[in-house]
Amino acid sequence: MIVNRRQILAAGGALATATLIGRAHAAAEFKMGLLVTGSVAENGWNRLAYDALMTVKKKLGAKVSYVELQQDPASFESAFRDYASQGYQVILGNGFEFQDAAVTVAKDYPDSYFLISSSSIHQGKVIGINLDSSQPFYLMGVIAAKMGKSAGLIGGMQIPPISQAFGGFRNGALTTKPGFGIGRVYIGSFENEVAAKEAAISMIKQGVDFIVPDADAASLGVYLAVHEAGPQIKTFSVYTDYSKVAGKNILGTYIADYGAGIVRVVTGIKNGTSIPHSNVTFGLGDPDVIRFTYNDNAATPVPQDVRKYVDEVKSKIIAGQIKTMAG
Amino acid sequence: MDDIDIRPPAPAKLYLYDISTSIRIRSLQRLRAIGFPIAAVLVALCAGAALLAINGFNALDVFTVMIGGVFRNIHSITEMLLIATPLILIGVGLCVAFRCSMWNIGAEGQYYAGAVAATFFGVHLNGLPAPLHIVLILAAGSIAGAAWAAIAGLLKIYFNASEIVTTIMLNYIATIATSYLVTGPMMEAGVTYPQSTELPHALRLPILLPHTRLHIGILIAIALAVIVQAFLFRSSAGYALRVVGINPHAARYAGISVRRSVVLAISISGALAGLAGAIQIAGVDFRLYQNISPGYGFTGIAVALLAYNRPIGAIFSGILFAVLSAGSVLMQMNSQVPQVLVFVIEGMVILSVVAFGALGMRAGRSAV
Amino acid sequence: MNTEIFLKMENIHKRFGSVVASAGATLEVAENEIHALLGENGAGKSVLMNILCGVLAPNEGSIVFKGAPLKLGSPREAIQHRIGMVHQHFMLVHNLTVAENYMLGQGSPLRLIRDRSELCDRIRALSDRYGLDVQPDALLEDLSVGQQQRVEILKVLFQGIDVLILDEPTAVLTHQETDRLLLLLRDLVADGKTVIFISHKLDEVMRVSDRVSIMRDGRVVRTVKTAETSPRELARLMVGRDVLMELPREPVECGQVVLSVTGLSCNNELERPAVRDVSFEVRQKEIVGIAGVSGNGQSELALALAGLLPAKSGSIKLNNKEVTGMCSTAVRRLPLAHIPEDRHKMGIVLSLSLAENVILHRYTDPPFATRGLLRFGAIAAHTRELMRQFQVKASHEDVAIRNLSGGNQQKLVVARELARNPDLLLINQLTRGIDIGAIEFVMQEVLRQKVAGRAILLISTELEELLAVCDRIFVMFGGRLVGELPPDRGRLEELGLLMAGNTAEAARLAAATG
Amino acid sequence: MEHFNLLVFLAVTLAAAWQTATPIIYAAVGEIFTERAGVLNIGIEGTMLIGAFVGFATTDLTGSLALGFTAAIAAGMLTGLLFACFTVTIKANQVVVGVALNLLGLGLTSFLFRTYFVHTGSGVPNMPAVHIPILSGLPFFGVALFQQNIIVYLSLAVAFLARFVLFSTSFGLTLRATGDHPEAVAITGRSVVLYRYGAIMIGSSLAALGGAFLTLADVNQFVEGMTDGRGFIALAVVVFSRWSPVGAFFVSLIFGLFYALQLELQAQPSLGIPYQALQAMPYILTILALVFVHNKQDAPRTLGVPYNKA
Repeated sequence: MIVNRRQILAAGGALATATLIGRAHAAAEFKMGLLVTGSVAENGWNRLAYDALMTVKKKLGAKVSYVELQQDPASFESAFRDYASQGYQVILGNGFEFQDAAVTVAKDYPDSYFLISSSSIHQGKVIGINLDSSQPFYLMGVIAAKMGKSAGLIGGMQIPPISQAFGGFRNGALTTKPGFGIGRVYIGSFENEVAAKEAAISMIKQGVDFIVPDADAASLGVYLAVHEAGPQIKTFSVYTDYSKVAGKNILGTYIADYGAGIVRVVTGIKNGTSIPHSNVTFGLGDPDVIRFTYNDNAATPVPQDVRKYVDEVKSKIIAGQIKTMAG
Repeated sequence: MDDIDIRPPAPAKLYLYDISTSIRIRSLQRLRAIGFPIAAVLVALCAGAALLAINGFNALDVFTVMIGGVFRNIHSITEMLLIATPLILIGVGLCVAFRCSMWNIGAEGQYYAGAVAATFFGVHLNGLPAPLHIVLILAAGSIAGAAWAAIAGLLKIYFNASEIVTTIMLNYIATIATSYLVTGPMMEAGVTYPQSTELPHALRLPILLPHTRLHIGILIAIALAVIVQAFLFRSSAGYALRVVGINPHAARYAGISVRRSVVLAISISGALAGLAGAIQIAGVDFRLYQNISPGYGFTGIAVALLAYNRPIGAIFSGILFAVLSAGSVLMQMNSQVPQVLVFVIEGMVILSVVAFGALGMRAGRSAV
Repeated sequence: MNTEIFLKMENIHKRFGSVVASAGATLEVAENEIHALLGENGAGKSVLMNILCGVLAPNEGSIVFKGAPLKLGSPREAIQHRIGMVHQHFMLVHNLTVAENYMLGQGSPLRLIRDRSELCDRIRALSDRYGLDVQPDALLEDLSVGQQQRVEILKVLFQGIDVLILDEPTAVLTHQETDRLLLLLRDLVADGKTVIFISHKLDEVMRVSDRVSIMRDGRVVRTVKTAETSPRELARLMVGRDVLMELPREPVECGQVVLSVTGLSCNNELERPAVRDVSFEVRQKEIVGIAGVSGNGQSELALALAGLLPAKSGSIKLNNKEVTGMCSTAVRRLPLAHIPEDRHKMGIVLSLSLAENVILHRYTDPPFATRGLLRFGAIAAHTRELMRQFQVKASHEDVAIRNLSGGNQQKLVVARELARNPDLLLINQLTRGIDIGAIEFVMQEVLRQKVAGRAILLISTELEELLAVCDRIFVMFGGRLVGELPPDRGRLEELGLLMAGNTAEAARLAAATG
Repeated sequence: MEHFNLLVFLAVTLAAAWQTATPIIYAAVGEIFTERAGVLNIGIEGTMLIGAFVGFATTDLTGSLALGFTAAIAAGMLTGLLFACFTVTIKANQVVVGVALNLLGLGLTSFLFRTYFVHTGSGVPNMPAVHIPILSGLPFFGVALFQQNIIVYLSLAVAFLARFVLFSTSFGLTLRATGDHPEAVAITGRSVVLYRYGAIMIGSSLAALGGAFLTLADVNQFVEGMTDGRGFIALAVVVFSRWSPVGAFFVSLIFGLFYALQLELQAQPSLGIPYQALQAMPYILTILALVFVHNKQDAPRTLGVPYNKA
């Protein structure tokens, strides 16, 4: 169902003018702001952050607001400042590029917390929040190396979350089977599923039997290609459940619930109970945020011995004995 | 724009000149210089308001938040001026290109080129005294922008390749190249973020107002607007550019090298766009990212056109668009109106500017 | 002629904004005659005829045709009433074939244009009937101007018209082509058509028309039977006074050679040969004319001399100094002045002011510019001085030059070019598109310059202009100088033959008369 | 085995090329109509975006692809009407109006998308592939070339239909004459203004259809600025094809081929070329196309020049 901004506007149209001109409100109201570059209407990282914001609104009853900024680092600082000056306690900047501006603004607004997605920063109340996809991707790499001939990775663009995830995959696979072949393509877009499909097909032609995408909406093209190629080609469902598209090919599913993680952090801040004392990284040790499950309906499900091995690896990762991003 | 239109004059005998017609011509010109831009902006704002109203927003509230927010305190005004700086610089440059009938749609790419060069020289060069180093950074940015623009100019004169298409393609190439540089050769060492190393503190542009980010870039922009205005209308070289823009045949006859003027004009506009990029790096961003422009190069077109290609006018139109742009963030923050509304208003401004230009031209013709 | 009125345009007014083009013109044309419409540029001939063929709508006035009032909303309606016009600028599409041009706008837009053999046959038949030699399959851009005109005339005839209007049809033709056209007009009348024929050339009007209407200032001042008038009378009616195209000329001794051209060849913009092996000299106190129909290399010759077009071979010497390969700025400093062919295209910048136009070549020279900056005071003073000397009528030197009449614009161009006391004055089309007063003024100025010691090269398509001022006339055809004649009206026919490229015939004629 | 792989490679690449080229083909063929009538519309990029958005929104609301495409074409016509109003009636500079149209297209579609689609995101049903009987069973090329969706097939038909209309009908004859010598058209009683309006609206609606292809038959999602310069590439295609619709079809295919190839090349890890270099290929190719084909003679004579009646 379409929900448009009119509802949101109705909530605080005239009020907005008042808050803008007036000083920060009393701390009675808990407010959280979100800054993204681009649009939250598109599927992808911004949508993930937006959904997290909405979860905070629902679960904590917070007043929320967000701004879809242009791709302009110069505008970040004043946007942070605008929220902070209006008394927002938590402001989430969705992307590492927000960290410099947050650090600058944080000096002037000691009452606000600045959460930065995909960042490992920690400076006072500027806290990086990272979804460590390299951990589940490490597991996928292990499985691929155990079960397959060679693997192909299809990424949207070369940005930290994706290159980290791919690094995890590579480490997992190469630790398990040194010399395991891994190809990689960046299609240069998060929505061009035609390119993703095309890239997958050309990899399959080259004899690759494990293909894993990390390209937001464009990933669908990969699952379509894998499905059409037949059950001998294997893949994993990443971030979203694609088993409807390629149920026979998907050996496992990695689901990330960023909202749950954010709610956990924000709740801690709001109640003053658990304020992060370092940057936050969600990994396999946070099952409410990152989940990796097997698909038993696959044409060739992951055999029990492999699962057992994977479980060992997983506990080592959680225990910190394996660094998935090393190298 | 009106200068580009060449029409045969009407027959002779009915032009009876006297003082009053002369005054009429002049007052008409004045009307066009100030009245038309204001009218154009009003029309565009009305269109924006209509769009808001249709989609269920309270246009008056939205605009109040927007304007009121921008001018709520010194700090917010300086933030607006920060946006105005690149817009004025790019707009002023485009005045030169457009006056010479070069349709440079590539200021965006030239801005990137300038930013890349500035970052490169800011990060990789050591041992220079800071003031000199800053000057060098800005010069490098200007030269890079000029060179990037000159590609289109040279392709135009040697291969008759439409500068409209080539400059747009160069925009894409510049952004893709920047993306390559910050993920590859220019990426900050030891970090996984696609961004360059930060510029040393000493190389930051001097701040004008303490406790704000307002740096001397705005003064550079205004000074350059005045200088370029003088260049266009008071120098021999500027005269030559304008003649080429209005009538290349006459320029050739006058011994003006059309090819040189064309390349010069687009290079000047590129240099100013590149300078804008360099100033942004040295004054605000301090490092290079994959995306560093919210479309300054395209808004700059609207800035120049609204100024009717007069550099001094670009100061005012640049500030106007900066107000819209700065206000749009507050607009979304408080009313959840998508910020991209600004693009709609920019497009409407250009349309009303050309409409008033064309209609005013006709009115002018029949009045004289 | 019968008593019923065939065609009458009464009290026609037409205004464009505040410009009055037709001020109550009344014209009566009889059936089956050749009616010439004579007048100077801007007299309102074309406007009146454009009203008759439906292109323009009059503000006032009425038309009666074949006894009934005629209201025309479009050229199409005029064609339906069997009135058609051959415009001065042909209404032909260059990237279509002749047949496609004839199909243009005919029938439903949804009609297919596949089968055109029947159409081609009809075109050929009609072409043969009048001996027009039109090939229906030829692509327009491949045809010469003369051929295009025949295509245009046939197109109008093809639409089945009774009244044919021709707007200055001979302006682009050679002497011989003109003869052929005039014969065609006679044939058409013999065939029952009525022809209205706009011209400002007295001799053609005298030769071919039955009656002449003379227009002046938007009105028809008189209609006379051609047989009962004389060129002198027509000329007087045309300008409202006696014109003496014979300007008073004092015999002057030529001085030393200023311009010397030997074996000059150059290509046009499309890299095709345009000037071939041209050699001539111009001396001080001498006006040398170059006659020719447009497009025979004169434009390129002028551009080459002015340093605007590179020479392929040969040499150009100015004051005994080799200038071949020099850029135009360097040539001008020698000094050479150049009044270009197309004023609006080259000579001036319409939207700039008079003052800015005056410095077109001198925008870097002191006193108009010092250290790269323009000196507006000096520029304005100089402009005002030129305006005074050359009687340029304008309120202020800051108004855009587009607001001036063609004559005043040309006067300013001439003034500008003479201001630097050139050794050589290169003129291409001195009087094109300007009024008679201005023509006389500039021509006398040219003669004064000659007496003052300048060498002058006058390139023109107007024989009258050349005959009036030149000391010698070269004829240019196909890029070559094909003959040299004295300015003798008695040898007009020879001139015409040379201009048409008929050198042998011209030589025979010269031998017979000479 | 080697040649088998090569054939599969060729077939797959060709199929991808055709699909990628499809929006460019529509935009370029449309622009040929517009330019043949003497009007330069550089606003087709924005028009494509409008088509993409309107098609997406309509299909999202109604669930009907047919309605989506119809609405996109209608929106294209409206956009064309706006452009024509400014360039033909008001006689404003065509380049400037085009620039404005691009800004408007980007701004308006993003504004509406963000306003109304903040909570959707599932996408719209995609256009199904049509298997052409017999041909789709051909080895290698059957799957690649004859199992595309109908809009892809139609792009070939549109190119040939455009050629037929332009060169074999009286309408096309007049349209071409309008770009070459508008006065000659006016004198025959046909309205130059009407023809230019028509040509612009045909061009804009085809561009919008090309845009709608992106959302409805390619990606099944709307993404801001998703045309990514395809409208501008179409402008270069028009020059390269010498204003011939069938030529534009094949030139667009070349561009599509480059899109497809750059992905193929990236998948070869041994090459070691930064992927951005490959991504820039289509844009570099566009510039090269303009450098190598600089034919002024073939351009309509009055391209970009407003028509002044009488």
